[in-house]
Order: sequence, then structure tokens, then C-alpha cells
Amino acid sequence: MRLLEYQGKAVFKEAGIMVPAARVVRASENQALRDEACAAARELMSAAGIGRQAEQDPTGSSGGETAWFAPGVMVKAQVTSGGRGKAGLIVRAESPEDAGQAAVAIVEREPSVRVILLEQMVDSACELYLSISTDAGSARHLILASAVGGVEIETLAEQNPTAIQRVSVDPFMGLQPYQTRGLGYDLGFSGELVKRFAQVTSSLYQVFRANDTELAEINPLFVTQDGSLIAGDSKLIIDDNSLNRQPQFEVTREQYGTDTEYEAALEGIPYVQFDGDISLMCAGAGLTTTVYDLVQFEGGTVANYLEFGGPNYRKARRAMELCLKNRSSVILIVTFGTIARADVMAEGIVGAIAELKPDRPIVTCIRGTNEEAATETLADAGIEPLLDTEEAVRRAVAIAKGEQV
Amino acid sequence: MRLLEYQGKAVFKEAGIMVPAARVVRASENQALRDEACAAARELMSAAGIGRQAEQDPTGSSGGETAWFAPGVMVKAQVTSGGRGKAGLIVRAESPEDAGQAAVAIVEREPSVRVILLEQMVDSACELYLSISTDAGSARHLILASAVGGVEIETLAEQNPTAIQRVSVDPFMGLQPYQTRGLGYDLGFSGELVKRFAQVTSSLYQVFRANDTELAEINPLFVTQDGSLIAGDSKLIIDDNSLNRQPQFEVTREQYGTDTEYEAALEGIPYVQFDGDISLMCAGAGLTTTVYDLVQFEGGTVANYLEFGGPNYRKARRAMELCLKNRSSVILIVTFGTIARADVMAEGIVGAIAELKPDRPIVTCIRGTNEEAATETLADAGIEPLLDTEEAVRRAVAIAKGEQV
Amino acid sequence: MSIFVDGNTTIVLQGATGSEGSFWAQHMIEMGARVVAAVTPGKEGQKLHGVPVFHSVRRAHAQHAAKAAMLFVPPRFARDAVLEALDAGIPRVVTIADGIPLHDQIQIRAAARAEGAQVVGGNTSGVISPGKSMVGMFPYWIERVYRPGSIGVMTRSGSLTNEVTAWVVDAGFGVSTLVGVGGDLVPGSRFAEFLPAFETDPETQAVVIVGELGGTMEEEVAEAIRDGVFTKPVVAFLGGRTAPSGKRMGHAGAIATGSSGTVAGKVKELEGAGALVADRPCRVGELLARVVQ
Amino acid sequence: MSIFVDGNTTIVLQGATGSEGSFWAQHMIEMGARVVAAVTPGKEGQKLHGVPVFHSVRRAHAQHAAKAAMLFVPPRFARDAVLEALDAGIPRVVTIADGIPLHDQIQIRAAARAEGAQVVGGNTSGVISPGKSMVGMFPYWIERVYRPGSIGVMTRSGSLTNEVTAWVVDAGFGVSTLVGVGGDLVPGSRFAEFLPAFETDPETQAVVIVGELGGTMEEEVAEAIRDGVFTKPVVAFLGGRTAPSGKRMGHAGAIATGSSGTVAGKVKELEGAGALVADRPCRVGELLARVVQ
Repeated sequence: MRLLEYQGKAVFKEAGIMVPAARVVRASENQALRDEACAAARELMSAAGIGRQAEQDPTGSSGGETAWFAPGVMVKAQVTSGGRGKAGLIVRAESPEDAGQAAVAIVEREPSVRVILLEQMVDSACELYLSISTDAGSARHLILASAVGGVEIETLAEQNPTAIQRVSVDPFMGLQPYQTRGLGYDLGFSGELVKRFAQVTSSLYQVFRANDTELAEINPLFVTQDGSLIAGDSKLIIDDNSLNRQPQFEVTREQYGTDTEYEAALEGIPYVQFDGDISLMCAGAGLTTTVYDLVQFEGGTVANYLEFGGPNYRKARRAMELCLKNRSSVILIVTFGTIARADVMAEGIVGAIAELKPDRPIVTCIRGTNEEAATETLADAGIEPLLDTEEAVRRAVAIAKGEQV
Repeated sequence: MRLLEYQGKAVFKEAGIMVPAARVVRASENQALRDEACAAARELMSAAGIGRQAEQDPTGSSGGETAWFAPGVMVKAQVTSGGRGKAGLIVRAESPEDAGQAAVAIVEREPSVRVILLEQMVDSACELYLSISTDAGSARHLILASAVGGVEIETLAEQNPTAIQRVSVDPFMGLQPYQTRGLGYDLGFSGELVKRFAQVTSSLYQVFRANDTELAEINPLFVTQDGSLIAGDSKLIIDDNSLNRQPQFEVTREQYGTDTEYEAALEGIPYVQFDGDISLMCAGAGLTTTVYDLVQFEGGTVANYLEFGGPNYRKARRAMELCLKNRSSVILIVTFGTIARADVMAEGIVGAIAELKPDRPIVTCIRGTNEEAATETLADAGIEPLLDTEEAVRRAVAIAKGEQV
Repeated sequence: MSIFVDGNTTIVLQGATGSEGSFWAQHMIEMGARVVAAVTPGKEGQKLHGVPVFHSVRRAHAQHAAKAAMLFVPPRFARDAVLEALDAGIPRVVTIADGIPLHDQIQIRAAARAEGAQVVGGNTSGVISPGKSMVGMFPYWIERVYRPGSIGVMTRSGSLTNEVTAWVVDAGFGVSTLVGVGGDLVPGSRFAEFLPAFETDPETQAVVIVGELGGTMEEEVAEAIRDGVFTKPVVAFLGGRTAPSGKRMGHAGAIATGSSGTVAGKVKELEGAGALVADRPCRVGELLARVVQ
Repeated sequence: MSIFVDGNTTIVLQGATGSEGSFWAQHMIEMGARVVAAVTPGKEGQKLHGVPVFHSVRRAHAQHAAKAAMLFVPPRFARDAVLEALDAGIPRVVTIADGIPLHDQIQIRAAARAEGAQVVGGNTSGVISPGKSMVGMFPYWIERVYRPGSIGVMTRSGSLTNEVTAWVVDAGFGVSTLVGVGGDLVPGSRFAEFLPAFETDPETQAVVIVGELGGTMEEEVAEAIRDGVFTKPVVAFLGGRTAPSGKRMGHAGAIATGSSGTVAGKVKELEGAGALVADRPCRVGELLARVVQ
């Protein structure tokens, strides 16, 4: 589960990583949104003028007169997709009124935005990159850092690979002081900045471990004129397999682009929204991904990725309900399960059809344990039981194209 | 630093290990001590009668009517030496009046006792042994446990070695659930007792790690009729090298048998009190121990072990002051230092003599870095600079025996 | 002979006394697996399909030395159970649990590496040598999917493997040993780590890789081919050729970001090393036929 | 030749830019130690006795490959500094710090074992091969204590070692290599771990053990003799024969409880294995003369 920027920053703040002072406003009717955003921006700008303090400064080293803040506020759409800047979903506003205007403009540009973050603007001397993830091969935690921040790490890795410093951490021993200190020196820092960077890195590592994250990234990590470090963004991906031991992270509607994705997430059904013609309702992650490819190869388009294998193989009705929320023209069901028994899934599908009376054709290709019984069940219900994946995909694509099948 | 029983039990309690309800009284004039102990015992006995509850029960599984407590209280001298039972320093009292009497009797028997612990008596079904220490060779933490508790582990190791179960813990991975569970089964437990024992073991391991202990021991660990586990004693030895990062453990007078040992501890000077004739004031742990042996070999007796090498080699005056508090008849100074420079120590000794004007002879044997200068300094001050350890020891023993030297 | 386990490999089952574990334990025994003991805390003294149950792996291992462990324990206990098996000295461990927390998986693999042991999974069907032994859960009763033969298979998927092996069998081949490394982000074992065993296995003529987007396991296979570690023919099918960048579809391990982890990159590496890559499962059989007599 | 280090062993110094470290670094160099770099965070670019200073061991090692590290860092930073040296790939580390927390020492030794590296200390004077090299702090300027020769010495003590080697020299012998393993409860290296090197060292004719009560290091030497790992003569002196049980005197490692860790037990083991044990330091020389020509 990927947290929204403001959620990630709340985690940072608790871990002692400085973040800009901020206010969250929720999308609503335009005038109300404008007023709310404007008021929030006014509050932030006056606080910046008076206090000139970020919300947390565990070092206690920055007095009241530090010049961390540029005039104005940042208005940032809270969505999990990347490239917000280019998409016009992050706007710099010079005045409270501008901020109100910017909030409205963002929601008009991208109506799926439900939350907007307003932040004090940081007057940075430079921007760093810092992330912690895993190196699967060595089974060690991997810290990546660069003095070139604000750029996506993949882009940096291609364009300027030597600018990236790596530290590898033993998962049992944990991050050691010599590693954070060494990283700072390897990035070319000196003096107090080495210490502060070590502190932020160590705090981010705590965040990474304590919250079962796949990725904990700060990009950009601002260095202010007086050498303070402030997280300009947050990217925290919580391991889905760990959510039951991380109860502080709730699945909320805000994190999803559509209602259907949110509903699927609540149900524990892997689901990705697209805007094509064919709803995939398959079992098995690798097989579903492959069917996605085959649909593309045949010239079709996918309305949604949905996988109801594994623990969900008895959830045919719920899966079909989710597919029917799309404007797809056909539902394509492909399975080849072992524990996810073919007969159980076939019965589930037949029951779902009886109950939901789908308004679009359904193509089935159900194989695996007890597949003979499944074939019979489908045939009895008047559904043609295909047994060849390629054929099923071609059939679905043909239907989607309006061809006679 | 070895904690007193009641101090260790406070650590246990905080870690979620059950201990009997208890009151601490301090030694004072007999009548006051009797009254105080009597009142404390009355309080404990009435609480046991009403509540029948130990002070902490993290499982919440024991109701008000469990029969953990036998009538009466235990009256226990708080000293760090072993064998308290045999020495008559632990007494079972049936009534508050008996408890008051017992407290007075303990202090009369052993006047160095400054603190007395009164505890509710536990009605145990059996007693276990549990400890955590270190296996130096494998560099792993070592858990020892036995269903035969209440016996010293060394005795048990000789008489019934197969009754001891061992678990070895990687210091980076830490204690794992399969290890605590497996230990319980290997001890022959079943059902709920396996879980509770695992919980106590895990808590004790946390105590071991979090407090930088050399040894964390519960012996006996009572199992009550209803399967609760209650620490009957505590033995926690805090690593002296870690005391500066464990500020919760203060060096207090209570932990030492004599004022001099306490003063030496505050000063950071290794010191052990004996009751012989010769005060050792040596430098280097191994050398001091060897001089102790040589004194015994020559038929002498030691008044105190004192080592003023390492970081203390400039503390000759303080060291001599400590020696002079003893009723020794001679001070024997043997050193052979590298960083602990002979000339500095010799000057310190000459200065200390001038200042303290010791009332007993001093034998010196000072070698090592700049020993020529040291020899000169001592000779100038009228002190004979011996250079052979054996000779110095013989000289000191002869003086102690009143022989002409 | 077969790789990882054969009919002589003594196996201890952990957490197999539940209904699902017991069901599959029975199938494993039918398939030839030499199960010598089972471990379920609190159930020592019981029997499971005729083998004795013990409280702990140590206690089981002390009486019935095991060379492999098969774990049916739930994801949240998988880490503890794997560490228990490794600590008892079991050199090969299969954990099928789907949903092991990432940070547990990291420690599982780190501990296995430190011990020099091999842990397969989680989120896998396990390992099968059709007709010989099985440490896992495969529909070996479907003959058109699991026929004995000379093709080694390594896969990150479950259902997709059934799909692909059906095409392998359809082309007239059979499977020597199939290893499911699992779909997690940090699987206990990686493709390339099995290549030395397949290289020396006389029953394996070629290896089929069923991979997908994300991670670097396919690239490591290409490297092993280039380095001469593996010299038999390799045919691969990789799912997720058209998957949109940055979206996670399916397995936790199946995500590409930017240009890293894409199928296009993997295909380039594999083909560059001399492997054949099928763009559809149905073509795996025909590519195999080109390189295997 | 000499064991642990010789004049060719490249050495990096950690924390040596302070006054005490600098003083002893100078002595090391005078004694023949080949110091190639120093490490003090924040001081890169400076020089110490002519060698360059770096921010980190990795940075130093990258430019001046080192085979050993000598640490002058204070006890509370010793763990971090040792782990840094090990992580950089330095196989031999001496840490002299007196007062390293026990739990840090445990992790130091555990990490060294995992890396296959050898850490000597803490609470030691280090290692000296008189006349050849020194990684530590020994009064080599006192000729009656540190004369070159053919006797290997291993010790848990500092001052006592001066006392004992003085008797070794007095009896006409000299020291090939002296290793101080230190007086801590969990030293980084143990006596028996140096025996293979002394066994193959052509310059060592016999080994003197300066031990004491507590722990099992002397017993491990006895075991190595019995197992034939070490076949040269061994003479031992052990302090604490008359030490009262349960009292800690001196080193953290020097405590006997009940019958374990007593000098009597150690003497029995050593003599049983064929070693000679002196009851007083002054007899070490005469016992040596019995077994060495």
C-alpha cells in the first residue's frame, strides 16, 4: 500500500525527520475548497513570517531567525501516481488567494483528486535524494543517496550513475553509525551536515523497519541555507503482506483513483483499473498478467486486471460485481488452478451469473483440479467451456471489437 | 554491578515478569525496625488474604480466588552474597509479629545488612531455574533452564547435568519464538505452561539485552498450583563497562558490604575487602591477582585487593587512603606498567605518603616505563625501591608477621 | 536422480497436522516423498499418515534425521518455522505460505545464506520431480500438465506454470524437476541458484524458465549462461511484456519501474546469452523442440 | 616471519589522531609496523606521521589496501569501529580499548566469526613481534622484557605479562610473537585460535600461556594439545590460584563460580595434556629451559 505524501510525512515527523509545516484540505465544492485552501495558506504564511520554523527540529539547533522559508506555499494534489509536477498537480502559490485558486484548478484538472496538501515553501540551498529498499539477491537493505535530488532515481541511474552512493545493511545487524557517517562523507558533506544527514538516514531506516515498508524514499530532501534537512516529499510503500501487523495504516478511499479499486482493496482482491474493453477475471498472478499480454497482442484493450485465485477463489460473485462496474464489453475468465479448484470456481461463476445477470458476454477457460466437473457445470449452465487460453483471448477480443463470434 | 534482589525484581516487574507483592524496610534502631517490618508484613498478609494477587499478572488469566499465597511472609536480607538461606538471612514468618522479630534477628546476626525485603509467600507447585548469560566461545547468548530450581546451577551441573536444558541465541538475530517454545517442551511442560514459560523467558531475554546484563537469573522461578510463573528471587549483574549507558542503575551504599568498597566503587577503583594483614595496592588486574596468590603462598593474609592501574594510575593518594581505612599492618605496592608510567606512580606514592603520613610500613616494587626515574624518586624519599616481586611479597609478609626486616 | 529432493531424501513436515497440510502431506507420500516425521507444537506423540509427530524440529530431527523440511505454516509464522528448521540443521526448506511479510522474507533468505542452506518460497507450489517425489502442492494427477521427462522447469508462478507445462507436455516433452521459486519480492532462492544442479542432473536436457517482469532473476540466468555455469539449452517465457510501468499487477515481485525490471530488458539479456524466449506460452513447446532431440 | 602481522603487513590506524593514539602510532612505526593510512572522520586530507588520513576505512582501504587495522578508539565507539573495519574487508583487527561494553564485545566477536576475520581485544596491549612489528602498545624499550627470540606468548593480562616475560628473558630466552587476547569476558579472539599460527611459525619453539582464573581459554589450549593441533612445548602461568570463589578480582573475565573456571581445574587440564604449569611467574623461565634447547 502506497501512502499519500501527507500520510508519509506524518510518519516522518513522528520519527524525528523534519517536514515543512502543512495543512490538509479535502476536495469539496469549488468555492468551499477555494476558501479553505486560502485560509490554510494564510495560516501557513503568517506562521512562516512569525516563527520561521519547520514543524519539527529535533536538533534544537535552529533558532527563530533561520531563513528556511521562501514566501508562498506549495499546493500539492495528494495522489499516489508519479509525475505530479509535470501533470500540473503541484503548484506554487505566492499568496493565500493564489493558493485557493490553485487548489480549485488542480481538482478541475484531475477530478479524482480528493485531498490537497498546502505546505510552507522551503528555501533550499540544494536537494538530496535518499531512499531505503531491499536488495533481493543479497537479502540486505539497500540505502541509495545522491546529492542530486529532485530527479527520479531511475532517471539519475541512467544519466548520472556515479552520483548515486549505495550502502548495504545486514537485516539482522541493522544500520550502523559508521555507515551513515560514511555515506555523508561519500556524498561530499562535511562538518555538521554529516551529522544531520546521518541522523535523518538513521531515522528513515527506523521508519523502514518499524513500518514494514518496501520503500521509504525522501526526494527531494532539502538542505536549507543553515544546513537543516527537511523532507520535501515522502514515498512510503507499506508491504501489503504486513498490513495486519501494522494496524495504524488504514486502507482509505483517498489512496485509490477509483471507487472500484478501493472496494477491491477492502475485499483483498488484486485489482487494477484501466479504461479498455475487456474485464479480466482470472486466477493466478502470473497467468492473469500473461492474459493481459495476450489481449494486447490480439489487438484488444483491458478494462481491468482482476485476480481471484489463491485465497479468493471462492469469491466469484464479488469479483464479477467489480468487473460489472466497468464499462467493459466482455468479461474474460481464465484459470488453471491447483488448490483453486476448477469445479468450485465454475460453480461460483454460474451462481454469480444467475444472481448478477451480467449485461455483457462472458468467456470462460477454466482448467486445473477437477476440470472435468467444471466443464460440465459450465456447459449445464449454457456457458461454452473453452479450454485453450489463446482461443479464449481471441474470442474475447473479437467480442470487444463487435465481431460476430 | 550486582543488583540487590529487590532492585532486580523491580526490573522484572517492569518487564512483565510476575513477582510477589513486597515491601522494603531499611535497617534502623531495633524497635523501629521491628515495628516497620511488622507493619509491612501485616499489610502484605492482609492484601494476600483479600486480593490473593501477585503484583503483576500480564496474562490477566488469574482471578481473585487463585491460591498463590501461603500464609505468612518471607523476610529476606538484601545482600549480594550467596547462601543467604544457610546463613540465616532469609526467614519465614507466620505472623506480622514474627516478621518484625525476624527482621531484627537478621540485622543482629549480620550487622552489615541495610535493607530487608518482606514478601508475600508463594504457594508453589514446583520450582524452576532460568538464567541468561553469554557463551564467550561461540559469542552467543546462553539460556539455561531446569525444572529443578532452587538449587545453585553449579551444583546442579555437577549432580544432575541432564536436568539442564540449553538454548543458544545469535546476538544479532535475538531470541526466536521457536526457541522459547522448544525450551518449554524440552523441560517437559505442556499446554498453557509452555506459553507462560515462553513469555517469561522472552521477557527475561529483554531484561538481559536492554539492561546490558552479564547475568539475568531467576532461581527459583515458582510455578503455582494454577500454572502462573512468579520470580522467587532475582540475580541481575549489570556489566560495569555499560553503566554509563544504563543511568537507571545507581551505585548505592546498599550494594556494598563496607563503606570502603562503596567509596572505591564511586571512585572507579577495583577494590575487594578481606580481613587479613596486607593491603595490596597494585597496578594491573592480572598482576594484582598474582600478588594475592604469592602473599598466600608465603603464608600471609590479604586485607584488601586494590588495583590502581589503567585509567587510575594517577590516583595513588586516593588508593592509599582506601588502604589506610583497613586494619592492615603493611601496604604492598607492586606495579609493572607500560602506559601506567612507573615514574608517575612513584611520584604519586611519595606525594601520598607526605600527605597521608601512613601509620604502617609500605613496601614498593615499581617497574615498567621510566622505571629508572621511579627508582630514583622513591630512593630520594627514603623508600627502598625493590625490583623483584617475590622479594617484595616476602618482605610484606615478614612485616605482617612482625618479623624483623 | 532428480534435483533438490528425490525418493531417498528424508523429509520433516512442519505445521502439517491441519486439514490442508494433512491433505497435501498424503499427496506428497503418494508421489514418493520419504516423509519421516512431522512437527506441530503440542502434538508430540500423535501420528500423521503413519509418521510420528514431535513438538519441535530439533526433537524430530534427533530421532529421524531429515534432509529437507516442508512447511505448511501460515505466513505470519513462516519466518519462525524456517529459522527453526535452519537452526536444527535442515539444509533444504520449502515454505509455501502466500503472504509472508517482506521483512520476514529478507531475514529468511539472509539466515539461509548464513547457514549455507536453501530455502524455497514463500508463495510457491514447491518442488516436484514427477513420478519420483514432491515437496509441494502440484496437480500431478493432471497428466497433460505433469508428465515425467527431461525438461527442468523454474518458475515464479503457480497457475501460469500449469499453463506452460501443459504446452511442454503437448509438444511431447515431460518434466524432470520443476522448482517454483515463488512470486515474492525476496524469494528464499533464486533461479540461478538451481542452475548448477540442473547442469549436473543427467535427466535434465534443457531448462524452461517461467518468469515475469520485475526483479533481476532472469538476468541472473542470462549471466550464468554467459559465464558458462549453465550450458544446456534454455527456453523462457516471461509474463508482463505489455504491463504498464510502475503499476503492480499480480505478484509482489512483479513490478517494473522506469527501465529496470522490464520484460524487454530481460528478453534482451536472455537472448543475448543464447536462450530462446517465447512471447506466448503456446510457443514454449515448439522452441523446446528446436533445441532438444 | 612472525604471526598475525609482520613488517609487510599493511596497517590502517583508526582513531589515532588524538595525542595517545599518535604517540603509539609513532612507536608502532619505529618498531617496523607498515602503517599505510589513518582514519578519523572529518580529518581526511591531513597527515599523521607522514601517512594520509581518511574519513572512513572504506575510503582509506580503497586507496591504500590494508591487511590489518589498529584501533585507538574509546570503548563506547569500539564496536562501531570494529564493524567498520570488518565491513571494509580488513581481516585482522586489534582494539585496545579498555572498557568495551560486554554486549558490544559479544557482537564484535560474532561479527568477526561471521566474516572469518580475527579481532584481538579489547582490553589488551595488542600484538608484538619484538624487533619486527607491533600492533599495540608494549614497552619494547625495556630490553629485559621484550627481547626478540623463539618463545611465543599468549596472555590475558598487561602488567603481569611484563612480569612474566621478564622471567622468560632472564632465563635466556626471547619472544617471537606476543599476543594479548585481553582480559574481557568475551575477547575478540581466544588463545586456541592462535595455536595453528604458532604451530607453523618456524621462529617459535615453544609457547608460554599467561592465563588466570575464569572462562575456558586455558582448557581450550589443553584440548588443542590433546587433539594434536599444537605439538610444540607449552608452559603456562595462571594467576588466581588462591582467589576466593564468586568474587570478581581484576579483569571482567577473571571470576570462578563453584568449580568452573578455577585455576585448579585449568592446571589439571593443561598438565593432563602435557603442558608444564608454573605456580609462580619466576618459575616460567626454568620450566621453559626444561623443554627448549
